[in-house]
Amino acid sequence: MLEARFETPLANCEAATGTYVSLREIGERGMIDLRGSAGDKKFLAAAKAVLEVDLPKQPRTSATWGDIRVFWLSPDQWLITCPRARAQDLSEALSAELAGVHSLAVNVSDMRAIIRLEGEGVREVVMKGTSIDLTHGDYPPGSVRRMRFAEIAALLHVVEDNVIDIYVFRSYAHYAWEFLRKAARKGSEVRVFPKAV
Amino acid sequence: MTGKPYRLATGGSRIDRTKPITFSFDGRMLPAFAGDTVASAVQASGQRVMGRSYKYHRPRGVIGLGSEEMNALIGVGIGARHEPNLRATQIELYNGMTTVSQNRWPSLNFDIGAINNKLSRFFPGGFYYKTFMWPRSFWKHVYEPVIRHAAGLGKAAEERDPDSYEHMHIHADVVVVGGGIAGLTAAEAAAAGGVRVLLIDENPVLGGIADLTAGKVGEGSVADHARAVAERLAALPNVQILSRTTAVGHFHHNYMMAFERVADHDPSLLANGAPRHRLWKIRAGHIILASGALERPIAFANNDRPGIALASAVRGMVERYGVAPGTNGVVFTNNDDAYLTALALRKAGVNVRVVDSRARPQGDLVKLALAEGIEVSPSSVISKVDGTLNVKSVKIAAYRKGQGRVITERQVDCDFIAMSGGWNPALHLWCHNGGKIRFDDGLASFRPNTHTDAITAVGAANGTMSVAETLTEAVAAGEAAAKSVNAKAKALKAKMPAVEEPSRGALEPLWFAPATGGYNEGNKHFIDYQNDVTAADLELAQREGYESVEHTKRYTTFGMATDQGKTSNLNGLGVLSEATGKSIPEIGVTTFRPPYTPYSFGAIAGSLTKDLFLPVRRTPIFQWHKDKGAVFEPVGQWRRAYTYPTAGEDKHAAIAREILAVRNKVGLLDASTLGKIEIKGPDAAEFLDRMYTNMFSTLKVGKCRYGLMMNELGFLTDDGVTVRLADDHFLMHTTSGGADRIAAWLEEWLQTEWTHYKVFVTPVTEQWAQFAVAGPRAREVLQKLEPDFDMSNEAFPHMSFKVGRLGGYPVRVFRISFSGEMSYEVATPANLGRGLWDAILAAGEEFGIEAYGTEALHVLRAEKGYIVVGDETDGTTTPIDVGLEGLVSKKKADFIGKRSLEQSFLKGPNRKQLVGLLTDDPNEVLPDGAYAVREVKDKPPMDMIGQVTSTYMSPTLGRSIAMALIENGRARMGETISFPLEGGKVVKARIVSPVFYDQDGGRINA
Amino acid sequence: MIVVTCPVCGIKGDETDFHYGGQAHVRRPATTDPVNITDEEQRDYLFIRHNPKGLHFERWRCDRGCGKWFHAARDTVTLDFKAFYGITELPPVELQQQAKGPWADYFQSRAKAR
Amino acid sequence: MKSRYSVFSLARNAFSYHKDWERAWRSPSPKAEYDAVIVGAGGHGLATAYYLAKNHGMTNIAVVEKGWLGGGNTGRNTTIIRSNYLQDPSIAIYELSRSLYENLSQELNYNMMFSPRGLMMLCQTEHEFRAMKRTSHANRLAGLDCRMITPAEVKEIVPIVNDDPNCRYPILGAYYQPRGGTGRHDAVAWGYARGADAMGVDIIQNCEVTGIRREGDKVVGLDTTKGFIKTRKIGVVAAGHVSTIMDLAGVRMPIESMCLQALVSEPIKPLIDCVVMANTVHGYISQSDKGELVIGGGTDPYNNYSQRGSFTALEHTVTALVETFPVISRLRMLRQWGGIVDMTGDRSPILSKTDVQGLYVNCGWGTGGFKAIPGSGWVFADTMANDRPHPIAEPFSLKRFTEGRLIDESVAAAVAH
Ligand SMILES: Cc1cc2nc3c(=O)[nH]c(=O)nc-3n(C[C@H](O)[C@H](O)[C@H](O)COP(=O)(O)OP(=O)(O)OC[C@H]3O[C@@H](n4cnc5c(N)ncnc54)[C@H](O)[C@@H]3O)c2cc1C
Ligand SMILES: NC(=O)c1ccc[n+]([C@@H]2O[C@H](COP(=O)([O-])OP(=O)(O)OC[C@H]3O[C@@H](n4cnc5c(N)ncnc54)[C@H](O)[C@@H]3O)[C@@H](O)[C@H]2O)c1
Ligand SMILES: Cc1cc2nc3c(=O)[nH]c(=O)nc-3n(C[C@H](O)[C@H](O)[C@H](O)COP(=O)(O)O)c2cc1C
Ligand SMILES: [Zn+2]
Repeated sequence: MLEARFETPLANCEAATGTYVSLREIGERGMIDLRGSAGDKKFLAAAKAVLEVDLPKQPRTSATWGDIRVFWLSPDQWLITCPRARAQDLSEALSAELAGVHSLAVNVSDMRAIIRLEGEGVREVVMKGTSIDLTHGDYPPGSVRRMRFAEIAALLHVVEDNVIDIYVFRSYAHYAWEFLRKAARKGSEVRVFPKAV
Repeated sequence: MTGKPYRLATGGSRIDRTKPITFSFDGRMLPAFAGDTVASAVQASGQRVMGRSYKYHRPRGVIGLGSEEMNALIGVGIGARHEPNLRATQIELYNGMTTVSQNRWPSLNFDIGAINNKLSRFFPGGFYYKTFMWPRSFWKHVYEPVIRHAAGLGKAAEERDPDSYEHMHIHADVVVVGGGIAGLTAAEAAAAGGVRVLLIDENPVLGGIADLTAGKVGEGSVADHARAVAERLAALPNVQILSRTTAVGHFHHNYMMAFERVADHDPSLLANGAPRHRLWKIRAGHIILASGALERPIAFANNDRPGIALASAVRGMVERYGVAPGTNGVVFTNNDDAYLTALALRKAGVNVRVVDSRARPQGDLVKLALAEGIEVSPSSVISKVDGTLNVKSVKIAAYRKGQGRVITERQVDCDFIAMSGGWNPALHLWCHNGGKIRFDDGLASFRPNTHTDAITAVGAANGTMSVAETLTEAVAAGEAAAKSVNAKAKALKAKMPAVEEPSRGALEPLWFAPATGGYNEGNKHFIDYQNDVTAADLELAQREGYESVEHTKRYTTFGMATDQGKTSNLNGLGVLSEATGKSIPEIGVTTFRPPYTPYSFGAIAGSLTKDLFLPVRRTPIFQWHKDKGAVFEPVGQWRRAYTYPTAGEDKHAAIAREILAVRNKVGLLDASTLGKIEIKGPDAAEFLDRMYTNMFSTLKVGKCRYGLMMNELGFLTDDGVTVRLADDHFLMHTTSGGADRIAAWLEEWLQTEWTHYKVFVTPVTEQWAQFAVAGPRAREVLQKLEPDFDMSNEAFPHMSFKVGRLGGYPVRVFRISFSGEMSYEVATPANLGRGLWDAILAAGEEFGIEAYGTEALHVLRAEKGYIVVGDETDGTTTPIDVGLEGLVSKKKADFIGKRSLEQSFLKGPNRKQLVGLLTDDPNEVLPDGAYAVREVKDKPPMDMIGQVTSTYMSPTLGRSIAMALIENGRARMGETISFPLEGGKVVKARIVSPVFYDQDGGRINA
Repeated sequence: MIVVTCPVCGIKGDETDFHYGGQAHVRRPATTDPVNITDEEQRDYLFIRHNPKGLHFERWRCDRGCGKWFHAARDTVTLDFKAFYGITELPPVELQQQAKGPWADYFQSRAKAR
Repeated sequence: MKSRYSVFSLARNAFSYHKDWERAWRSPSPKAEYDAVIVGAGGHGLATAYYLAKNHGMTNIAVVEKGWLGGGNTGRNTTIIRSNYLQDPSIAIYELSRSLYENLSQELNYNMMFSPRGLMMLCQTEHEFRAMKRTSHANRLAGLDCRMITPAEVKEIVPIVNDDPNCRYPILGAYYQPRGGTGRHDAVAWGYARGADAMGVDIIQNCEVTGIRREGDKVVGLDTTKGFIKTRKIGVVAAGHVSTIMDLAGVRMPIESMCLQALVSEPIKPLIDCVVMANTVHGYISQSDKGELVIGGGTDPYNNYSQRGSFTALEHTVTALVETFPVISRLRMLRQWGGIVDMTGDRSPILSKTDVQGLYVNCGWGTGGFKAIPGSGWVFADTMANDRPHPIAEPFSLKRFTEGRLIDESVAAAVAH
């Protein structure tokens, strides 16, 4: 039988050495794009039935249940992340559960690359490419936000204080990677209100 | 004085005498100390001339103390790292630095261009508008080249800049510009309120001119106080300080740009990874402008001679760098501040006298000077300066306000002059975004008035010249700023230290110090030093009718040099005021524009150059294309493989090989860039009927249909195949370049016009790797990949699709064709794309499969007469023009663009229509974009009837083919038309159907 | 670089996170009456634009954020925003009253129509 | 006639310390009535007045200007002059202009430094390359002297260009107009002003139009900050402010006003002796006689009357140019500014009569009207004098928006300026 061969978006990138925060690709995450109306009770109930967690309704927040995490993207759009192996089943389950409800669930596990930044100063590294203020309490762990990053669109997820995941469309992965490698290069450290807590 | 002519034995708060360094200036090695600037070290060496002026090439020395310097412009570094036009007063020396003077030939002290000075009488302001017109061709060939060669200051680097740059964003509640006592105090007061405070100063050391300011704060000097506040600030967690950073521009919504020179003072940082410059993009809640004031020169005859500097700059040379400006000087002033300079010189052992234009100077500092035995000449001006490369002597004359020329003069020997015409608040940033200013008679200068943005000015920037008032004002401003961003901010409770400072006598404006001989007769009273604009030039502009100050500026170039008139603009207004009898506010100021001081293009570009200049999008197969040696082509942001030449093969041969492989065997194309959009909802079909020109509600589930999209003007913008996945669910394909635009377009209509439609649109372009497997053997190749669906022509006909698996690969397969061959587009999740690509190639090997690129694709489709939006159309082309009338629904009442097709011009006669062309000579390939004419003439103009849109040598047909848009083309089938080419050649071609190959479509359906 | 606030998701960000969509409240004649549109009406719809110096009403999209379109009232001289409001809504009444020239005419005719 | 400018008059005046020069133009108060009034003393308005007087003998006319003459876009543009447009109507007007520029210094006796140093439009994608080839064929058959040049020729003319074949947008060639170039923007306004003034035209500065009076469908005069002026012919030539003035007459315009930015570097020794336009990456550059690099960028996307642009547009332009001419990285920006440009729906100008008798409009030059000043003045004066469109002006009438007869150069050839 012809076996499927898997290759992440950054499979051919140059390793990130000489950086002052660590950079690595997260390649095994599944993603589902879910559309539906936040005002539609049936929709919310069906989504919860499958995901076992309420869809977050507050802008820029996320909700977690076990290995499933749901990002708020818009009043009618969420991004669900899960182990890659579960994505297809989950999206089919969602579609089935949502039959008859105005909605759209698509498995988009391959659409984005995820780059994890870890270490002291990650927020500032990201702020070399975005005008969002990540240093002032508006972005506690769990926050998500879509943004313009360098020259591209990206989604930001603050995982922990010094851990940030950046989601970019797959075709831009190398660009984002190279940008971050340069921004995080040792010797170019820059902090914003470094003494503040 | 030490062995070196001008370095004093002691003093110099900025230099470290234990760290001697050397640097080169115009090839000469000179000694210096760590902490010196180029200005201080060159002056210490005894060299005064540091540059030549723009137009007259007059020798010039240092005038200023910091970023206001307009004369001493220096080039730093060599080769790719050379940077021209830097201000000597701001360049921090490091060991081994290479510096050169500019705009002189052959040398600084002997410059041929100085002949212009001798002829200056013939070059008044704006003279070039009056001459150089005859003979006509001389402008381009003689005058302009000479002018260009003479103009310009330094030289650009010779190679690409090896250093890196970056941007950084920062948000601060309060941004304080300027780290003098005003800024430091305001920052501390704001910080006490618990808000985030960003303090910016362009110098390496905080304190502004505190060290050059008289008085005591508490127990110590003003400088001691500044240092103490700076230290406290440095320890606060909510304060960030950026030094060596210039706030260059203030923009809408309190956006501020600040330019940090990270490594210019220490190139070893570059080697360790630092960017050379960093541009800070600052969003401020409130801005406190504490940018200080700039001292202004006085316009007196030959006031530009090397050895004449601003009084504060002379003071700074002595106190900061331990450099004496000379041995015997004259301080020329109209205010009390310059007396500090006289006192500092006296203290340093330099002989000095004061010339004061005021009748009764009487402040504390004047008294102190008199008490020190300094000779003060009131009611006097300098009426003349002797010396060219150096000041040798001056003439001092009696003066009464308003006097046009002086009568009695006496000569006094001296070797330098320190001048002070008063101080101008640094209003630039206040004005960048429209702040209003008002004239203050006491200062004889403008000061901030009102602003619509959240910004306040304090200290000298606000025209507040006393230390005590500055501190009070700064505390209040800091507290108010904190309160304005955070209502709960606390006030700074610290007690105000007691301030003692000398009383000051009033300044009396002196815009023009008269000389012997009539006003403007031969003497040069420089207003704008760098651009060589004199008082006489300004007056001439007025007389010639260039009355508006903006006209005067442009006619004389006053204020347009690299210092943007920082020190000179107001003097110019003063001169204009005296010449016209209008008050200075009536004359008005020219517009302040960013930047405050020039900053590097490198910093503006930041890190987004080289590999990061505009992103390249890669498909999942990118690496394979690269390894295969593909020639790439940019398509939107994508890089697509154009063709894959093998060793020894040229591009044309490669393309022909790829085409024939598709026609005769099978080819594989990476089509992953095609836009893909999922559209779902009960109204999806109706919605698509609005978006496309043709009907989609009738499409059957499991089927594909080619659709056309217009904009509201009736012009084609995109096309592609859409498939119906379910009753309420579609998958749309768009062109590669159109994917994002079309997704946004659909969203826009749904959100803004048909808001009641229940439709969701989710772009999924990047989820899928998609390949065309095309050619007579395509089915056999896929068959080998273990499809779990029936591949037979009956079960899987043209324009249908399947969802299933090829072995372990989940796929969506669309039987659609852009090549005219039997063709399957196979989509698999992107992360599996490369695997499937390799598998298809392996399976196809026995059938002779070849990867083909975009050029082969384009030829293949042209052979079939398929259009490419963007090639056959150009944004002014309707579907009917390109012969796709059949796809423009007559049944639908409305769709985007329909109404515009009714406009008379779009419906009118003689529109250009798409046709095929066969040249008379089958080996002749018409050039791209060639125009056909109604009638060939000996020479242009000729009446054009249309143009080639696509043209190729068709390997399939063994002859050239072309498509063209020709006036009434469809009615002209069979007609032969002419294309006159460059060099007189005329190519003739016959109009035919654009479908050149397989007209009945048998191959597609095979 | 101006700062825009999305009334849908609440983000406040640089203009580069948003997309400008031109004049607000342009009605597409073909949507309601596809048959009887005159050439002049079509021209007005396609090309004629309110272009005031001062208070203006316009469309924006939260391009890099929630993706939603919304309306804004902005002064074209100071570039200050006066209000952000929903894509299907009219501006706050006080701003309608402040409007001048063609905008004033427009809001009056809307009021009359109701 | 005014005394002539020449090297001799310059020498003569030098001996009297330049005290005897005449005014370049008067500063008159408005008369009660004129045969025609032009609103806006930019290049187009002043040229219109000049040709009304010179070609049509109409000398009882005025130009009213709210600020200082030439202070609008004419005084703030990057001065690129070319005529290599794609479409016939565009070629006709821009080439008329360019050819008038050739002799304008002599005709006006004012050196406007028209400098045909050559202009090239880089081709940095296949698509652009093909579009330029098409334009080159069209231009050749229209009789323009232009040609495609190879990357090697580009490098020879502009040695500092980035010729790395692996860079993001390698140069595939360029479209070259040897007689394109630049002119001194202020001098164009001043020369026309001086010329018009000499024939008796009143140029009234600091005089803002605040109302247009109509009787039925005829104009009868205008209100200004210097009082009412009676006239039966009004030519509105006010660029970015045209909508605000036409609103006063009740005529709605297909115009949006946007801020277009430009900047100059510090002056440096000659570095680039040709105008270069890089349309794919959006940057335009030339070097002025004084040595600054004059750089033009994009417009901010939103309606804007502030005459100040955002940093973004400028940043993109500079980045593009640093990438295209890498040695400029260590040069520095001296000044940036903005101008309020009048953008039409098809990005082509409007030279037109209106539904109101006696009201004419000349606008919509957007980002590219400096090069058109002489030709536009010529045909617009003719249109106003004869109350019918000059044949070259005809395609640019307001009617085209009703008929769909758009002249869209930007979608056709993807080039601005
Ligand atoms: C940054 C920039 C770069 C450009 N680069 C180029 C280029 O390289 N090449 C090129 O060909 N073109 C270029 N252009 C375009 C060109 O500058 C303009 O198209 C051209 O100058 C327009 O001239 P005008 O006479 O129509 O308008 P303006 O010169 O703007 O004159 C209009 C006048 O009308 C006056 N006015 C307005 N309202 C009133 C009123 N109510 N009453 C009285 N007077 C009024 C204004 O004050 C102004 O003086 C550029 C424009 C800008 C802004
Ligand atoms: N004639 C006088 O009497 C006179 C004149 C000037 C100053 N003073 C005294 O000095 C005090 C002024 O202190 P101050 O703090 O207002 O001024 P200051 O000159 O001491 O400090 C201003 C600081 O701002 C910096 N700066 C200016 N523009 C900048 C920019 N765009 N970006 C970054 N940095 C910038 C300057 O380099 C300087 O370091 C007054 O209170 C007065 O006592 C007196
Ligand atoms: C072609 C050209 C060259 C210019 N060169 C300079 C220059 O060398 N120095 C300068 O200060 N400004 C220069 N400017 C900019 C003007 O000072 C001014 O900013 C511009 O004309 C807009 O006017 P404003 O800033 O008064 O609004 C130049 C402008 C143009 C159009
Ligand atoms: Zn939003």
